[in-house]
Amino acid sequence: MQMNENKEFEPLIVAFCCNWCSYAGADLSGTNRLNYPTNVKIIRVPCSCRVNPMFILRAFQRGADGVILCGCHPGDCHYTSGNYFTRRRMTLLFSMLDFLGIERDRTRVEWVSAAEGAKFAATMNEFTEAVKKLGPNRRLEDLRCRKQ
Amino acid sequence: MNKNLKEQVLRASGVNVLKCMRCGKCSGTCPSYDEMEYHPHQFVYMVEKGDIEPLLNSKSLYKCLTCFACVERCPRNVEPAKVVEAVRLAAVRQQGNNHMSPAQLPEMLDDDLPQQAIVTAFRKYVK
Amino acid sequence: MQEAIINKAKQLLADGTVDRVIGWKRGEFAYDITPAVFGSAEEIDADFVYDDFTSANVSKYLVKETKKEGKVLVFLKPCDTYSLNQLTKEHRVDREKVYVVGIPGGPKLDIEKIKAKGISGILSVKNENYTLKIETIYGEETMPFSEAILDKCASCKSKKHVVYDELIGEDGEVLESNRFDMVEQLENMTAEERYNFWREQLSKCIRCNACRNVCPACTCEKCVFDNPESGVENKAASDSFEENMFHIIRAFHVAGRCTDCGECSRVCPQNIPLHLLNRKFIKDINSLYGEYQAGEDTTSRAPLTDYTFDDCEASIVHERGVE
Amino acid sequence: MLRISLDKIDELFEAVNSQQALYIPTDRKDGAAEYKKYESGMKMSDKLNTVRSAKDFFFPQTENLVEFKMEGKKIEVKDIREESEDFVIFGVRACDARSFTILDKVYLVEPVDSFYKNRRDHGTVVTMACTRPSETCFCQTFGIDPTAPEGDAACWSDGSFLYFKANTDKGQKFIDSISSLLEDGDTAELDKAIEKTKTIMSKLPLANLSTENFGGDKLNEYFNSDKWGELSESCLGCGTCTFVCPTCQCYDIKDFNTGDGIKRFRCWDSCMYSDFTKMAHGNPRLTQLERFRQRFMHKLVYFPKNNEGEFGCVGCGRCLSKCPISMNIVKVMKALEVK
Amino acid sequence: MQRIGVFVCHCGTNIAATVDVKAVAEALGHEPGVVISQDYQYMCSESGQNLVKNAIKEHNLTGVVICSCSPRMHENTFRKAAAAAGLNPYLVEIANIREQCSWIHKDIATASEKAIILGRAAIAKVHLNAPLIAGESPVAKRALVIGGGIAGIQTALDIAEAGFDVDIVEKQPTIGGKMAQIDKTFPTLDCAACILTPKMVEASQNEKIHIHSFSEVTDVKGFVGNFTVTIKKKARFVDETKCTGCGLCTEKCPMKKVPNEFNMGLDNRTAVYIPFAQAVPKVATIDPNYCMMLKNGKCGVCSKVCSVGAIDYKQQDRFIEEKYGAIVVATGFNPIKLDKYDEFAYNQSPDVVTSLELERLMNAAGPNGGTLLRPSDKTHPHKIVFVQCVGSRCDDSKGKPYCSKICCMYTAKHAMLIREKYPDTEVYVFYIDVRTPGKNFDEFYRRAVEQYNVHYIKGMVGKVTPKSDGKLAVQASDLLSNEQLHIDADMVVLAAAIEPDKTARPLATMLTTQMDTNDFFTEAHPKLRPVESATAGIFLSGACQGPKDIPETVAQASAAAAKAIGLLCKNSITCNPCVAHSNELMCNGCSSCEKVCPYGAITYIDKEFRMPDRTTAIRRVASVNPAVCQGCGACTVACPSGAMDLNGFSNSQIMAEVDAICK
Repeated sequence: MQMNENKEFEPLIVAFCCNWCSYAGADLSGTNRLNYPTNVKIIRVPCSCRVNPMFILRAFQRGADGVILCGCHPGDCHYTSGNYFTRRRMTLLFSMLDFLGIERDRTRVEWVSAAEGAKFAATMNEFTEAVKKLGPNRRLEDLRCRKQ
Repeated sequence: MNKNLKEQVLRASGVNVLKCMRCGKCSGTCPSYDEMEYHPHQFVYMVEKGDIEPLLNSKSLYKCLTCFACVERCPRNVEPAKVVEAVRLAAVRQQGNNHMSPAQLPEMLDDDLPQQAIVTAFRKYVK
Repeated sequence: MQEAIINKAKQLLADGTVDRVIGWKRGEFAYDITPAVFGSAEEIDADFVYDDFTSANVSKYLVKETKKEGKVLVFLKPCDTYSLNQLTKEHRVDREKVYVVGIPGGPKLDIEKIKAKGISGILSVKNENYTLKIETIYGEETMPFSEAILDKCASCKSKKHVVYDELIGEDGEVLESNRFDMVEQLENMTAEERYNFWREQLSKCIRCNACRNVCPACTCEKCVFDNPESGVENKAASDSFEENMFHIIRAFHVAGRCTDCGECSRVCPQNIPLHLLNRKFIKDINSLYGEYQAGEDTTSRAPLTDYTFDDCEASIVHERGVE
Repeated sequence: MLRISLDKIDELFEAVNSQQALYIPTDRKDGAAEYKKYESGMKMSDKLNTVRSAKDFFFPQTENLVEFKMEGKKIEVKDIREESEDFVIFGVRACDARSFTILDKVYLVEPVDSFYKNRRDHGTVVTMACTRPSETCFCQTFGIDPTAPEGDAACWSDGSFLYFKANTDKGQKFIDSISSLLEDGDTAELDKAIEKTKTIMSKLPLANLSTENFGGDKLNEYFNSDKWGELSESCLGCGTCTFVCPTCQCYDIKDFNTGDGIKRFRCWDSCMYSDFTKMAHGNPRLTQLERFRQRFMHKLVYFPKNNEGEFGCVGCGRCLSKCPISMNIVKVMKALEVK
Repeated sequence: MQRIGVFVCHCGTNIAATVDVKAVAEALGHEPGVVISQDYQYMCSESGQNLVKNAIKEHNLTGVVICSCSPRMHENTFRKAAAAAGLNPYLVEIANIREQCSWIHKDIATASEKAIILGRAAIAKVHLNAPLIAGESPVAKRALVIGGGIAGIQTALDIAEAGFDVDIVEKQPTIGGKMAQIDKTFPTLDCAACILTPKMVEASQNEKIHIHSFSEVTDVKGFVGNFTVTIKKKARFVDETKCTGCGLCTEKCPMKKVPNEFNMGLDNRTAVYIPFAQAVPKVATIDPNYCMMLKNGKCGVCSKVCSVGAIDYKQQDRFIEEKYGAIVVATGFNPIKLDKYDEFAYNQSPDVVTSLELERLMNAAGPNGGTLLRPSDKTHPHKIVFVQCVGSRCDDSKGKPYCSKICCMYTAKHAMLIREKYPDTEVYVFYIDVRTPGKNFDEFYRRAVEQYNVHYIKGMVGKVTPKSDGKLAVQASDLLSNEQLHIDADMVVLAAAIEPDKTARPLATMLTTQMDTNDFFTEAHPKLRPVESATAGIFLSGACQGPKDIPETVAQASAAAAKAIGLLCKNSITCNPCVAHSNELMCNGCSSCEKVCPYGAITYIDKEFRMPDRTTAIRRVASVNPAVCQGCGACTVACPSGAMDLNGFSNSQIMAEVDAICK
């Protein structure tokens, strides 16, 4: 989270991208020079199913305002079934976060293929805007990590 | 070329004319083909070009039976009949203030008239 | 009932079917009952108890007990049998070493609910026709049995024993329970109301780990919260985030494995309704992936290690319930 | 004796709170009592005791000790200690009041724990005599009189008035600060109430529990007792007893990396935990039996041995009511007693 | 203490134009553990790599972070460079500041700030990187070819030629596939059988090639170099080793009304049959759906006439298991079913045929002995209408979205052959486009028009109606003359779209290879790796990857063979060291991880452990086979105790990255 006095709130977005589809999709949006905000920082994982709910909570703890998880489209997983597990895990996790009153728009799963550079950029633009609207993450932050 | 008219037809029909691959199967299948000056595939192509005036003024518009054979058989799901219908609608709208208002209708209605006929008639008698 | 159970235990010890018996041992007062392992008829005669306060789910002790030599007899209430099945399924308990006698379950009593009525100095509690006669230092008090029932028993999901070698009494049925009512109530609140609700609850947590340590699904050799390598280890919540995280991760780790035995809430010294977190997962799993009751059998695939091609997307969370 | 009508207790709280931070036990929504910072309108709980003990005021569950600020390769050590504000804890029971004496023996002897001392120096403990002890109470076992509580100042209620008496200078200062609200009154009603409480005390189920045979002398007998196995066998290894205990004083020191620095903090630890006092070589007490034994040996044998016979328990009864499996120090004492 | 080197690439101006590379290098130089931080014009160049190598040696680096283009681009380059300088290649991390930074951002200040953060994350990760050593696993020196059409045969021949054993699994009783059914081939018009059957014979006689006809793959386990495949040899009720293919049984079989699938059902065969004269293996097969002996135990004629006693009514399906180093998929294609296209009256008139049926009708071994006769009344057709693109190039709901590629050419061939043989026959071809990219293809098509006078009409047939006089009323549009044509044809030939064989989808699941939405196998790279699947060790041959004509199929078959041979030549292959591993001390043996592993890489072992109470106890713990594990990480999340972790993407590494990003 960066907030300068005169500037509008700039959310920090952590994006977990699977190596085979979404990370390549992110690369493609770069290759095609499709802009998305600098707020988004990508972490490469072999498969979306590598993303442990702990990583997502960790990001929020450390000051992320939104976390998005991108993987291959269902059926296209490089490891055949990884994203199916991801889908269940994240559905349940997000539902639990919602249950605890954490804003729904702070988390998202999006399937982005290696060919969908445009979708990647569009998704990131849209997600950043959505998180921007929510304002800084207060409900799931660790005060000890808040920047002065 | 009337861009607004093209937009109107495209919107009213919901058809993406760019999907057409010009195979002509619609015209190959059309039972009213010989009655028509412009054939189903031409409707699609001319709408794509924005060449709608000639269609509006052509009797072909009313030769289409809306049997939907072309829709059924088009390999690309272009749905030419919907284009024809949309052009027809454009023609109806162009009648301007001449057409009958719904308020005029009830007194003209015959109780035995099937509803389908009323709707068709409404369209026909206003042109 | 206690007599039948004691006789059964003594008989199975005597005929050599089992070497040890897991049951409940009476305490100082009417209610402070301790799970215990009995090795002889004498010990059983001296201390074995089964009454309205023997609510502890003893199935988890089998993890430890089946690592020892010999066969162990365990008395399981219907809800406890689900836990045993789940433990068997996850290879935590060697079923061969267990002799299960199914016994009728609750409703059991919650001493906290009696004390909450302002009744203190409790010397004895008797159930007379569903009225509790409570003898105290300050005189005798009465209260309806129904008002002192443990929460977990009030929303009992099943009177059916899903695993047993022998039954004492009749087997019951799976019940239509109202166990998701509170979850639903929360779902129908606004996000802010939910947030405030949970903040109030979870801020009470003193991280005593009672919920985790009593939980029959929490049998990890080393819990991630005790393991500095895990990156989430912590001993006490230094921040509201850590209060939340512990309970989110704990609930997630038992998601699809929790048999909803209710022990977590029963033992919480701060009365945090922890079972609601587990039930939220159960409710979601039921509605999104089909009815699933962990512990119902020992073979079915757990919902989180399974999938179908047309599972709903995570965005369903955005589409349901109250924002 | 100085007293105030119970009707005017709100005025009393307001007056105290206007001078320094005031904490009183109050009922939560779920009915349990806990200490909270006083706010206008807050009612004092009539529960016997709070779930968490009053030790939190001097020895909180977590507290930061020092910070390391990192910028690139530079590390700066920051002493974050600051003078505590003055505060009053009102309504502490005799058992909890005695627990401070026990904690003092740990934290105020050399080397003095400056964090603890800081809070202790600035905190005034106002105790409240018990009138309605519970079956789980056994403070008498440790020579505590709940009708004559320790603390900087003590107060008694006879149902209509609160009576005050100072035990220390700090307590006197507290009474002076509210003297305008107090009036002198006779204690006839109060004496009757105290007598009544004393009668109840003698009839409590644990009234006869004795420490006579405990202490440092029979260390080996107790340590080697064959009862430990049976006693500890159903222990879950959770920290409930430790964390509700007013006298448990063990802590762990941990580092939290905030990303641009380290916060070194201490937090309560429990000897019941498998990673308690873990060292480079591993854990000194590998089984739950050993860990369980440690807790009770410490309270009943080691602590009195090192502290002139002062036991590490005040008989508040919290562990009796909160242990998930209802195993507790009373059961241990009864089972273990070596004559 | 870590000694990390950071190298920031300008990539010419690709990075340097939007990221202040000097400032990034400067900022990252101050990070803990970093001992050297440099920027350079082109890090991936020879001199750029030397910079890294020298720094590794000079500063005795323990980790390297390259801030450059995507790791998908040059991770390997830099890993190799590190290895060359004596640093474990897995101690290199890439911060992607080109594709994911400089190319998408415009403002130098914010882009540079982000580049620094990405660099920090890579540094945080590399702090925790462990040197990994790639394991090796042996390669089974045997290949499996699934499908025995021209693609499978060619692949098998090429692999056998290189000296490796190769098994062909063919689900039909004979190899040969679709090409065996074709009459003539374009654009040369030579006879398909004449060029195919020698290859079939060659395959059957090559001692390195083992043909499993009438067989199916039922299970595939393992991984590149080490596949274990279960093959079901379906019961053909004839002992292959005894049968001489004399054909006496087929002559005597009393059940003569079985639709002959080789001739597209246009004539009949017997219940015991040999698909065609040149079948390989030339062995009879009994069709249990029709054989009276097998159905109700009454007959047994074939058994009586068989002089070698090859008939075995009690034969059962057999399963064999074999190890393979490489698998080539050559499952081919089929024409689509035309039930959906009612307008062409395919189901209403026998005289409306598909092109493949026409091949059989015109083939000398076909139902009419090579004379083209109408199937309905066996008369000579005088007017034949060809319809192109039936089911091809359709909207998804209407058929196949792709061009089937071969129809234009074979239709020209058919038209030409008919006009050649029966000059009195009028041939009309209704086309949308005529697509003839290929050597001598357009010339061939022009010959049909110019030399053979085939009527090519741009337009589509809208409707075919069988008439009472046996004619077919064809209604079509002629787009160029803008009229609707009505032709009374004797026959209508439909160029049906082709689709992958139905067995391909379940096979893809077994092989863990990817397919596109049309069930064509997806190649590892559409341009640069067109004959490999994304799954290592699985190669693609022929029409299973996309519509192809014969020369293209053969070319791809040989290419797939070359790839397979390249693999089989190795004695062992290097495994990906980024695999999961289980910490046995923490593992509960609960089986969660095993259930989510797509490769079956996790097994459980009972192991003796020293328990806290100083006794020993046997505990069930997970064990990962590093050669089988592909490193997806599904198990790491399924594991509640965190015993399962992934090399190269460990929990602590990912969390360190998160921390660094959120700093």
